[in-house]
Amino acid sequence: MSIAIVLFALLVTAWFLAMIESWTATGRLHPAAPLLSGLAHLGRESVVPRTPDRVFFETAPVLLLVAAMLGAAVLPLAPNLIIADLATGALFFNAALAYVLVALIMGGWGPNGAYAMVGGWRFLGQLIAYAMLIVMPITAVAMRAESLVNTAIVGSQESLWNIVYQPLGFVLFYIAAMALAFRPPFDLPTAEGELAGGVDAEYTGVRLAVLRLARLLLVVTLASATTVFYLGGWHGPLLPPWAWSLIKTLAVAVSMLLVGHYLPRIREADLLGWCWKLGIPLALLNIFIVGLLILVVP
Amino acid sequence: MTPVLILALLTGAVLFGVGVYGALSQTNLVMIMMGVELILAGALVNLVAFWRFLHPEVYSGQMFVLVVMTVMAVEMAVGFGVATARFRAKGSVEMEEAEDLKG
Amino acid sequence: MTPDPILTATGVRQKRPSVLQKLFSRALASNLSCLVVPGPEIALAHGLDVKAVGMRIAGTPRDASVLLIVGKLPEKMSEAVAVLFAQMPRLRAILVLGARPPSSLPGTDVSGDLSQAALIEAVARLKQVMAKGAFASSPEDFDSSVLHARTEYVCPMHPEVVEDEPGSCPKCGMDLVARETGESTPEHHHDHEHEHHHHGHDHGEHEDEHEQCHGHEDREHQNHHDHRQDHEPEHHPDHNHDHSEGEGHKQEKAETEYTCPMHPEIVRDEPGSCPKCGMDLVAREDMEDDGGGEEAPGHGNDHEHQHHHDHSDYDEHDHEHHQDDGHEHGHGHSGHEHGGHDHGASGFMSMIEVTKDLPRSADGLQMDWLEVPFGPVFPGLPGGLKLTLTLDGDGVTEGQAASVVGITSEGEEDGEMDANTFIEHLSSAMPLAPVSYRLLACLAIERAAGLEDDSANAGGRTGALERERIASHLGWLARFGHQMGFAWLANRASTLQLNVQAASKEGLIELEPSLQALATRVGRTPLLKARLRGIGVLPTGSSDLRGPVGRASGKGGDAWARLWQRLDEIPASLDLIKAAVEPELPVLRNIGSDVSGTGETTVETPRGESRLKVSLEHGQVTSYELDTACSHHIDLVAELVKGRELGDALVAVGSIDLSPWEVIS
Amino acid sequence: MYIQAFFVAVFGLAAIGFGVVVFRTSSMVRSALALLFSQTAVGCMFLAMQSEFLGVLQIMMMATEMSIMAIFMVMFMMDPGGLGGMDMSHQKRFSLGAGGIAAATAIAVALLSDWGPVTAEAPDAAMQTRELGFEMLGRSMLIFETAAVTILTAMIAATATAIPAREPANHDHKETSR
Repeated sequence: MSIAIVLFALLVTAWFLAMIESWTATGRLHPAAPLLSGLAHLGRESVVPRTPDRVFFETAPVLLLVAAMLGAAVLPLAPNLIIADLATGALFFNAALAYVLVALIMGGWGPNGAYAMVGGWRFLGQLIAYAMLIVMPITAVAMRAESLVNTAIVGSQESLWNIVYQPLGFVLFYIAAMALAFRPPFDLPTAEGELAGGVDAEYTGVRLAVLRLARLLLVVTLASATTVFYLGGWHGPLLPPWAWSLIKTLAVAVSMLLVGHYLPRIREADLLGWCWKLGIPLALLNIFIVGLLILVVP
Repeated sequence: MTPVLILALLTGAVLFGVGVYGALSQTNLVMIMMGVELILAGALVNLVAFWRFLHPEVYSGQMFVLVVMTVMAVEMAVGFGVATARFRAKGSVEMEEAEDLKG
Repeated sequence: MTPDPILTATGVRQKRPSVLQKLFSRALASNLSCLVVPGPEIALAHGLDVKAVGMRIAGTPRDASVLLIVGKLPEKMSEAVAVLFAQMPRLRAILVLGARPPSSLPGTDVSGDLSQAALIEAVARLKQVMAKGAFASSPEDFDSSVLHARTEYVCPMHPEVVEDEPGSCPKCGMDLVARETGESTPEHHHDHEHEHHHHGHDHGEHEDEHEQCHGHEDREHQNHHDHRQDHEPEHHPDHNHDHSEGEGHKQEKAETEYTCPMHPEIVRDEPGSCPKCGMDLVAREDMEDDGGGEEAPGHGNDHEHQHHHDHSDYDEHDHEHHQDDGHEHGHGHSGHEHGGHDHGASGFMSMIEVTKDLPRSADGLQMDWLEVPFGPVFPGLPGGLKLTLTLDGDGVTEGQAASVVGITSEGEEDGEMDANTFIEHLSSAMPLAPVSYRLLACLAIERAAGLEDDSANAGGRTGALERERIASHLGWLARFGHQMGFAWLANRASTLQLNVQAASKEGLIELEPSLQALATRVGRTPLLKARLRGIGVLPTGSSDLRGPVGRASGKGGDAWARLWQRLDEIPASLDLIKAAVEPELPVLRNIGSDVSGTGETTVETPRGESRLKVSLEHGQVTSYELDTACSHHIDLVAELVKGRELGDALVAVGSIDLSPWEVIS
Repeated sequence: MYIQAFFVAVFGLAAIGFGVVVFRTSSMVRSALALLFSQTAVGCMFLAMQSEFLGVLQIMMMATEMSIMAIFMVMFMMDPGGLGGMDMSHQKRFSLGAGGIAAATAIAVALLSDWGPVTAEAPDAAMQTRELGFEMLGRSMLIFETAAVTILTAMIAATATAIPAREPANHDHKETSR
């Protein structure tokens, strides 16, 4: 039952995001836009490029979808609304999202095109730059909760949300999450102006529909993670817990979609430089500060 | 004696065998590293199985697994370092062409 | 217009129309995405607002369902368009505005004039057509002469080995890999299934067209495969097995020797086992003969040779699971295995041999380089500009730019031309700066006719020129924003450009605050400075730099300086407009019917100074010489992109605001 | 019990299957990703054997590790796409024999040894994570720290080995221009 509800909530959020996305592309807010665009994709031919690595080409969008869903599976919507409340939930979240990288490498290599391949390898090149900034802030969050269980992490924020307790961690995580979801301004693997769509470039029809859905779900998953780890998850007055989770997730997801609208794409060299030289030391500092706070403040 | 333990040990054994075959038969340094990774994966399976089915109360078993995982990472790092240096110097990471390393 | 609302047969999908299909086509009709050819900036310059009619602008043909052709296309461009159309997945339509459809395309679905009203009307009609006639039982294959290619077989390791038939490499015994070339020679008639129509036609002059757009390969033959999937068994003919054998023997001239895989020092003339380890000896060609004899011609430009083809068939792929190519691979493989003894192809190939001729990257590793075409229709580059970059991973090692749409004439093109026709000709050839070139032509002809400069209409002309400068800079901002993924800037600047183009003097003055706001906003954008600072630095004081590019070279000469130079020129132009009278399109003054002479003049177009020299004879333009800023700037590209990261290189190219139309070829 | 046996067997077979694929395909990216999925299957085996932390850790670490493997494969292979179907192995018979003997020995040991009494119940996952933490930062702290320092050293050493030598900088230029 809770599985169905969580999946439904995921879909609703993705639907909403798709609406926003089509709004930014066409300037029209249309409630049925996601349905129409999905149907349009299904109705079109799904071209297979010449001499592809067929296995990779077919698997990549599905793997991306699965990775995003697995990540969402360990994030609670409400105290009991969670697909799997693992004892190592926070770690599992990282593990699931590591496969986003694998999916992109497959999607870059599979279609046998230069743009896609450069896109795929670009994402691998950024790997440590953003992956460390996902893992290390989560470490600090888990330190405060003294648990890797995601429901316990939300529980630890009842009095004070983590965004206040460790704002540095929030900022790092938010940026890294956008890089992991390769949304603008971090859309280096799919940069349209540079790589003509990159990893997305060769997908059409049904496969493109799956890929788009997967990318939206990835944003939802990361927004949901931001909510769980930093925004107090289901905590909030008046409304039922699931509503608070949904509202916060939506807000974060929409912000992730819109921020890139107002920023130019980041240079790859800058991204790597800043993440390595600034982000990782800051993340370590964040862990240190949180550790001090835990020891000092009862 | 549990069949699960035996199953896991058998898997570990076969992975080990495949890894040994790979490490010995491949001519490319990177492929040899893949073989070594498989050997270590076989070892990992055994370690976890021993911990789980023989001494679940002793956490040094899990610690051992972590150490082996570290070894895998170290092996990768050093292996790629050597491969890159060799490729830079000789233009090849093929074992057949590593005549200067022959004893 | 079309009585029967159905898409052209090359655009429909093969499905029996059903309820579900109807739903799909409805959805598609309400979700059009168009690929604008030659480029979105041309549509904007013509005052077309594609977004306003509810179409999304697609970056790639893969993503597009409508091919929107704006205006007349030069010949090279219309060939590229055919390739683009072939790359579009089915349920694709062609919408042509203001021109006849290029002959390379199978006709149009909807056409109209070059105006926003016509666009709105055309899109409405297109939606109907899409909704009703999207599926048909008998789609046609799109087959244009431009798309024909011949399949040839190359060794992945030895690019100099090019065979007409599958087989194994005479040097290393590896299976040859199929790839298509644009050129085809009439004598190669193969009856392989996979070649179907891609052979036997002589289209040598189209060599490169085939791959030039977007670097996507032509997918047309893929469509064919889709359609004939029921005939799958036919795809596995074994009949050309003998080719490979024959080919192998023919090539096999080098001496064969046998060596132990483990002990290279063991070399025998005949097969046997190794005295040291007892392993079977492996046949090997005599490497030295081989290297000296066959490789020599290709040594110097080995990588170029290889990479020239890489972009169409990137050669690092495994296609053993790809049914379409599986058969040729399969039998080639068997050829290889027998070949081990038959023709001495060896089991051991030297990696040192392979890598020694590869170029070294900046980090000192020998890597494969990849020559990738960007354009002529590439999102983020002006349409018609073809950039060929040699990529080393994400870095550009070298690159050149060429214009596909450049003006071809520097002299008497079509013989004599009426003065007014000439003005029209010149201004329509420069869709990104028509007013400037109209003014240039008018002035030059007036000079030639011996007329004095007239201050009466100078004000209106200045107004029009400056208005175009603002519009052009805004158009550049829009394109630059799109290239950098800065969606807000792209949207805002293109909206403003549309407004500015049509505005009167008062309208322009009203727009001033929004233009200022745009500049302020750009100045405040985070990351932008980091993105542009130090990118595309041009040497100061070079005489080739003109216009904003030249003026920015004193202020740092990088992309950031050029951005600000253009942003600063907008208010300066506004001031000029304020001082002048109502902008009006330059019209040729009465020069009399029978004047002769030559006149030379320069106009500071939005992209820099252009010079025109016209010879008049009896009121007819007999010859002219044109010199534009862009034809100088395009030569800077090679230096700008060299050794840069891909993103930086493209930004650097974007920042000099090349108009491929103004490149004189 | 049976469910556990089933999952261990399934993931074990998957691990072995992908492990074999590593050396059977000539496409290098496929090789690397097959190894990745083999390792992932091993991680899933850990999960099936109720050691959740280790399983998840294995799944996470291997994804990144093997992706890096993939790019090195592409860099350092002659024919990374495997289009030429070239044979990149040597001493096949010897290796097969050695691998077979190694596997057979290990299997024999597994089957013939008396492993003693087996604990049916494992501690629950949260408990395990906690206890492992105490183990890691308590009794085994020295080992843990040593491992950490080792990997840091290895990273630095590997980088130092891989980057071009500083001194003969001119030499490199010559090579490029040649």
